[in-house]
Amino acid sequence: MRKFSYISILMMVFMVVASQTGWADDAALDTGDNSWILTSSALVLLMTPGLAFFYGGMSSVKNINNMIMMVFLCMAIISVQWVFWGYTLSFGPDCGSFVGGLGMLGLHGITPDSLSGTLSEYTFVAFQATFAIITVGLILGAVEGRMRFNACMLFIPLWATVCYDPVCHWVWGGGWAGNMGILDFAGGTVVHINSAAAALALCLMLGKRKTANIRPPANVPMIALGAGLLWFGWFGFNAGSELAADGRAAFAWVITNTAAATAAFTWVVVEWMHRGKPTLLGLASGAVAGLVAITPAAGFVGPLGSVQIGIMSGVGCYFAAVKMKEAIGYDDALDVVGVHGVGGTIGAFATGLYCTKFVMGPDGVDGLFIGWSAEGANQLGLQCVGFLATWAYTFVVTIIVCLIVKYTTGLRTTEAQEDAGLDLSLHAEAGYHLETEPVGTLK
Amino acid sequence: MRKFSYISILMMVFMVVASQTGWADDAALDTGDNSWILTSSALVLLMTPGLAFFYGGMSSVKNINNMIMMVFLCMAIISVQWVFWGYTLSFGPDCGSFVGGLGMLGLHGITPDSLSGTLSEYTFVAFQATFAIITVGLILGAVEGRMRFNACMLFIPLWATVCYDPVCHWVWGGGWAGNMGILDFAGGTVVHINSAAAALALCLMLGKRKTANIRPPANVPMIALGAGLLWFGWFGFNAGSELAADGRAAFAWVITNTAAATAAFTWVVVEWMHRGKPTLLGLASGAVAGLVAITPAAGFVGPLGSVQIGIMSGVGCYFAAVKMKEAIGYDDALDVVGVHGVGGTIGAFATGLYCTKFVMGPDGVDGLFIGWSAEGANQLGLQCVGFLATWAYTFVVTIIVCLIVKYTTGLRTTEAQEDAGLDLSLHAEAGYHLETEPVGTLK
Amino acid sequence: MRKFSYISILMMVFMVVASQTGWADDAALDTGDNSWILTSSALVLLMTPGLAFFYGGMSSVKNINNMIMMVFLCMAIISVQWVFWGYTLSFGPDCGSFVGGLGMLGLHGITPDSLSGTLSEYTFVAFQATFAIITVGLILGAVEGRMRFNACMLFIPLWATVCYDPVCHWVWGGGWAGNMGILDFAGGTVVHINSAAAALALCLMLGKRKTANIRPPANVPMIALGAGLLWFGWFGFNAGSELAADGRAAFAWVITNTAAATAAFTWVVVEWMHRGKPTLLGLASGAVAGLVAITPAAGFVGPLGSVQIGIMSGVGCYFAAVKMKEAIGYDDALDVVGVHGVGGTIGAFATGLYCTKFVMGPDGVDGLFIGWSAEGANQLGLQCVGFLATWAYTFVVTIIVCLIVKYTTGLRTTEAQEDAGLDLSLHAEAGYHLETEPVGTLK
Amino acid sequence: MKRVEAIIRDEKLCGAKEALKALGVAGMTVTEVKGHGAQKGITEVYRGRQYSVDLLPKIKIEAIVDDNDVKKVTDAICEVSRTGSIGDGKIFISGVEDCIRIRTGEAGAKAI
Amino acid sequence: MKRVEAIIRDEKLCGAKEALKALGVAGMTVTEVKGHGAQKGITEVYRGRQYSVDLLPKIKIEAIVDDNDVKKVTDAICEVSRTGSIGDGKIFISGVEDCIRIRTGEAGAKAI
Amino acid sequence: MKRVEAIIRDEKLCGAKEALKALGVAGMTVTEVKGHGAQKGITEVYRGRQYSVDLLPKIKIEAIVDDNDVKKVTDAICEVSRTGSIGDGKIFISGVEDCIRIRTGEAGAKAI
Ligand SMILES: Nc1ncnc2c1ncn2[C@@H]1O[C@H](COP(=O)(O)OP(=O)(O)O)[C@@H](O)[C@H]1O
Ligand SMILES: Nc1ncnc2c1ncn2[C@@H]1O[C@H](COP(=O)(O)OP(=O)(O)O)[C@@H](O)[C@H]1O
Ligand SMILES: Nc1ncnc2c1ncn2[C@@H]1O[C@H](COP(=O)(O)OP(=O)(O)O)[C@@H](O)[C@H]1O
Repeated sequence: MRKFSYISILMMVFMVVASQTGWADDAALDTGDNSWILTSSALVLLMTPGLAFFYGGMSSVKNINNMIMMVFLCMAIISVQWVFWGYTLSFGPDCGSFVGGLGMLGLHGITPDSLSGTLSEYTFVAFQATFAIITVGLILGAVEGRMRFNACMLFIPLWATVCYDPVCHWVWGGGWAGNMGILDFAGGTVVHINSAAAALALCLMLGKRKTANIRPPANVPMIALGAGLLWFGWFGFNAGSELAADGRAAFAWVITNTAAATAAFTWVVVEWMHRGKPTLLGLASGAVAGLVAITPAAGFVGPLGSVQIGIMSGVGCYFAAVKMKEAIGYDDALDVVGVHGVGGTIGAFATGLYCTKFVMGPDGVDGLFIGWSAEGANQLGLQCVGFLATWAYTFVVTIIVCLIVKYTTGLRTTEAQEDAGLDLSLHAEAGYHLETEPVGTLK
Repeated sequence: MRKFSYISILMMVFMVVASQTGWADDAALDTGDNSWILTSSALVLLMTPGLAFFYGGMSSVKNINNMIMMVFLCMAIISVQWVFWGYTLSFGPDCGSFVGGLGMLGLHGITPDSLSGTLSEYTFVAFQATFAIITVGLILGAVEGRMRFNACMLFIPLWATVCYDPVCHWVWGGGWAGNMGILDFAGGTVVHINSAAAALALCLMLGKRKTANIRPPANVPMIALGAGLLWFGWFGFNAGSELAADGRAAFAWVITNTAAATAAFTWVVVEWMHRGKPTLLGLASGAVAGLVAITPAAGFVGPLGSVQIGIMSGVGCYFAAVKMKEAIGYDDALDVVGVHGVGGTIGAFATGLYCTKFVMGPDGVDGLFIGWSAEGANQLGLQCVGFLATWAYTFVVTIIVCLIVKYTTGLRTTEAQEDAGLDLSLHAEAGYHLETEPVGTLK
Repeated sequence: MRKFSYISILMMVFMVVASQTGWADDAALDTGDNSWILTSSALVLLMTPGLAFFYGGMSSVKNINNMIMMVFLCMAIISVQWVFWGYTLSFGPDCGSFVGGLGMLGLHGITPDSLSGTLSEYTFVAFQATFAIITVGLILGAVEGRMRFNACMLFIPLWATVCYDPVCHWVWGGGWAGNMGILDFAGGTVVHINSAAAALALCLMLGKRKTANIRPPANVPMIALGAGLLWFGWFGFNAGSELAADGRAAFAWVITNTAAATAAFTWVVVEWMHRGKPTLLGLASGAVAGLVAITPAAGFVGPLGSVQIGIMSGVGCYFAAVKMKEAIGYDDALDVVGVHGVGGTIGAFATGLYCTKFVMGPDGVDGLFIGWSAEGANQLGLQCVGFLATWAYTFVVTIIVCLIVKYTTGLRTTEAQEDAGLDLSLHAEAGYHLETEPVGTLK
Repeated sequence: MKRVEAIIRDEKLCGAKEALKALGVAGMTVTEVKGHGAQKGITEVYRGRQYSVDLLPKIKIEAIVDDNDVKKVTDAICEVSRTGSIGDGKIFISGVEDCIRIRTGEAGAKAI
Repeated sequence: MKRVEAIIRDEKLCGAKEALKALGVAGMTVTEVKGHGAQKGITEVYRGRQYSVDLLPKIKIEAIVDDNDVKKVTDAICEVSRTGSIGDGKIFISGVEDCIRIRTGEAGAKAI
Repeated sequence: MKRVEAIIRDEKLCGAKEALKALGVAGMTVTEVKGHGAQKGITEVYRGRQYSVDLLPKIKIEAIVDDNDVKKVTDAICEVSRTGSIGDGKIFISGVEDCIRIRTGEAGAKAI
């Protein structure tokens, strides 16, 4: 019976390994992984309300509802667009390395049993939907107080279709960028640079606000609430992007948190030195800047890399928001370009500097500052190709989208509406009625 | 050794399948499933604070603390009621198809090792507790600004015991409704219709507010916060109701999100056409209406069905809240009947129209609009039986509960208290002190 | 072939058991467990913003940003401190039962494949980081309106290093307290008593506020928001502390919720009897008091024990906050000592009364009120040793930390700054600009 | 031209506004104020501490009216604002020398 | 000594403030008020209910000035605050008997 | 009858209120205002932009008092509100022709 027990033992080992890793049986759903990504999807979905409060708190009190509503509108529109054609354009069978085919229109052919790796394919659909939603939401920080609401309703699905879906396909859906080996763990390029390029185009097309309509933030604690929810949700964003509940997901969790914290601290210190006072808005902005910058790198760089990325983004985004905007002269109201554009670009670039086989495994790449090798330099080049292509493509296409919107619904509100505030003029709804006596009559 | 290897291979296949699906070993806890439902329980628990802000933001500023506090009070009371006798009344051994027996009073006999499917039974206890809590909370939107706080303290446990626990048993605990085959995936009947029927009875018993005490919402961004937390938590509600982290849970996630988004968008459009302005309150209300309507259907209908349910609930709840209330003339302050009653009924009905074997598997039912068969018509009939019975039972029993409360603590506050606002008159606590100078003295 | 099939069946059984429990293969990551603890880590991280709002809402409106910012600052500083040296001081190889060694400075040697039980070690790093963050945050409720911001920046990392890390090591990292058998499931001693002892020392060193600067809470709904997020996150805190998604985690979930609810209800009732009015601030405070008290006990006591702990903490913390503070005469602005110190001590003590083998299994202990045995009395003694040592150690060491800070940056702001409010004087940033007209000029 | 300045209860604003409109006094300016008089304040409670608010929210209505409208205006306000319990408020009358309508630059009585 | 009390549109505050400073009138006190006049109110909408706000937010600027500064002050305010449409607001002028600077205790014209 | 109108620092309200009560002047009306005078404003900072607030929060206390109470009232307010640095505020005194107590309809001095 020697042989028999020998085989038995081998089998036992195999079984246990197989059942734990799913290696022998790739096509099975892992409830642990699926559980984590379902959770992550909910976390990322919550980032959109978080963003609405982050932006809403920074708005003037007379535009606060409008700002929150525009961001919430992305949830309402993109959730449906994604199901109908967004998912298939992003993740459908590849067409020329540029966009997905239409094979999964309306989620056609995906059953509750369909798998995507160890996940249900519907989990993947859900998780990716939340990324599409927030990317569009991010753009709208640039337009505070002057964009028509019907323009917004047209812009959102149009832009998602011609910018988000293709760029997502390039990087994650089987398109050229992913195939070339450009690294973007959780969306530095797809989400942040993409939205910032659009924000730049959109705010140039909209023009500047009147100085009198530029106001201090209505509600700083609300900004903190937004930042808190964003930080919380970002664990789904970054650690969820591993698409499994494994060690690398946990690694990405820690890396994300470290970079956010470092950048928050850095922003506070830089602001203190530059303006003499540290502010809560600064702390919150720094945290978001750090989260943005670590997004493309979260599953590729080590703890020390993440601290350095945190510092770079804290300093870089501070000066981009405070100095660059003024110097160049566009009116990006809530600094989408400064925080998401610059932060995303720093992150995409720094991924090429700090990515490491320690995290990526033997098939990975050691970045320039890790390996000081040609491989690293090459990766850095790839990273630049990735973000330059996205900046250029999205900027140009967004200009076209804006022109279409302009000649359909019109882009900008009237001056009277802007002076009165968009809450009352567009929505007939004031943000607050905190006075105890009624000043009007309800009918 | 042929035979041997043949058997070995069979065994190997069996093992892997068994360990992945739990089929061979039904009685084992699946950490992935358990993880997802523990998470879902936390998500659903968060919906109650979310609801408190959704309702609180809509209240008059002089009742804002009172409204938030009543909803939080449900967490404080029902969490304990559930452990002592709620769980056993709902899920204890069946008594006459109507209510659970008292075998598990105080969670008697449930050990940390007890299982419920692939979950720990405590996970199931936790998950279901959060449903009981929010159902009672939902009712209280109808009573803004005029219910005594001690009445509230009596009403909450009483109503949960005589309405929530039995109806929950009917549908999910082994009672007549579940046995008949009435479909309610996540609580359209148990939660939404149940609470709306109670809200109708309660607001009729309380009577109307003085017109002067009907005020515009104190804090619209707070409404958006509530809606955001509700949307987020609802993934636990609906996708968690699968009680596993499988493909159907993921499916329910996507279906839920789609319906919420569609209804939010629909409400905005309808409001725009009807009143000339789209509002943030409208967007938030629409999202909640869609979430309500998809609740009974989330694990039974396909994506297209969910879009249609979203549209139906967006339109239906809008006119219920805006027109029906006025036409009939009850004073349901924050539209519990309009949104949860009408939305829940639309959802329960539409489940009979759109449920499909595509999602439910071969043992399921094709709804009337899917199969155009007797089976579908029959299911539609069952659905109507389900919601009609709940409306009737709960309405009548709530009237009795109200009478008991009325003759114990009294139901309604005095006119002076209502004019002064319940925050100051009942709680000696103003919602906000945002002025910088002190107007009083602290002792 | 008898023998063969006999062995086969044994093997099959073994396999299934093994693959489900991980018993045969201790060293494997369980995706379900890992998923739950990744989620829990995010939940606990969210508690820190939750705490910021809980404290911020209670502050005077002129210090609201400062309060929120100090708490957020803990996320920014401790996240980095933890990665660099906090984790290794807490969980590194034991040095004299007192503190961890420096072997894992900068997370040295921990790879994405490292395991900690069935979790990735990075999951454990993440989870524990969130505990360190909130512990420091808790302290800062005592210092409202009078602590220099640079003092805060120095105090936070210093205190974490000399108080949090050692005490954490004592209890959970292999130090003397854990070795002696002192029970602290989720941090009653490590988190709550620790922070409260520090708060007492710090507020004694800072001195009292001027009476004119003691103001009613700026924003009661924001307190409720904080309490809601804390309650939600606490499921990660307590049920996550099981470090697995098993039945005991679910048990801890239910126990936690029950205690929170009981204490919230108790506080409301006590306040009603004592002051004539039940308040939302009271309900929120009671919930937090209950959550604090159940923290050390969540995985050790049964449902009835949790109800009793809830009642004890509701009554105890109410009188500690309302009466004891005044009687002794320290100015602990937001009642860190009253709620966390007294609540944590009640919980640590009561763990020795109510812990039970029913939950802990045969290797556990029956507390004094459960077994009425020497074993229970002994455990109660151990519990007292644990919390007395922590109170004493942390109080003394915090005094020293305060002295260091005092002679470096200074501890207390000037009287002029306190009168003007720290938001404007330290941060040049008002919490709210809710008026519609601009009162200044933006440059 | 006289300034009629009425300090009334919060909840009486709507009534007073309608009463003035009914008299043809369209122009008025309303301010949220806090008042202290014979009326006892209220007590709020926060974590067991009592906060005695002795400045209660009131509404100040200012209307600049013609000298011979004063009587009917004050009468109307008194009537709708009276509850009979302490805290009903007061009306103060003082002289105004001139009035200018910014839109047109008109001055004097016709600008009211 | 006269009190010049101007009720103007919200958004004109900055301009008016600058205009007064330019005239050397440094002292002024500003109050958020709600006003009602010839101007039609606005309508808000909440869940299909219409909320007619007929008290619109306005700004009241009070400046106590020397008798012979009145004309130039009112002119300046009129100029910067005029839009020509209804709702521009009004200026009221009334007498003030004395003025005391709390810091120094000075009274009369030099305290303004 | 005179109107004593004091514009003082935020934080002096409590003191002034107590001082007036001590004099037996129970009736007063308080308004949150924003003031501008010799006092320099403060600067807030938001994402690197400086927001210069030159209208600072102040408190206006209005008390209508008997002619012969004016002196003691102004003295009392001055005393408690003085800090000696710029921004202490001002007191304006003007005439009031009549006063009506809404609750009772009484007019004149006894209505104060
Ligand atoms: N002498 C006064 N000067 C200024 N305001 C006053 C004066 N007397 C009363 N008031 C205002 O009138 C309000 C009502 O006065 P109060 O004495 O409470 O009621 P009543 O007029 O019914 O006796 C007070 O809150 C205060 O705002
Ligand atoms: N008689 C009045 N008494 C007090 N305030 C007035 C009076 N008339 C007008 N006002 C104030 O002036 C503001 C503008 O007046 P309105 O009649 O709308 O504009 P216009 O002066 O252009 O006709 C009003 O909102 C109100 O605050
Ligand atoms: N001429 C004035 N008219 C109206 N209000 C004034 C006038 N002068 C001063 N004030 C008010 O008094 C406050 C204090 O005045 P300020 O000149 O700053 O201080 P001080 O009286 O110590 O010189 C100002 O903020 C303003 O509200």
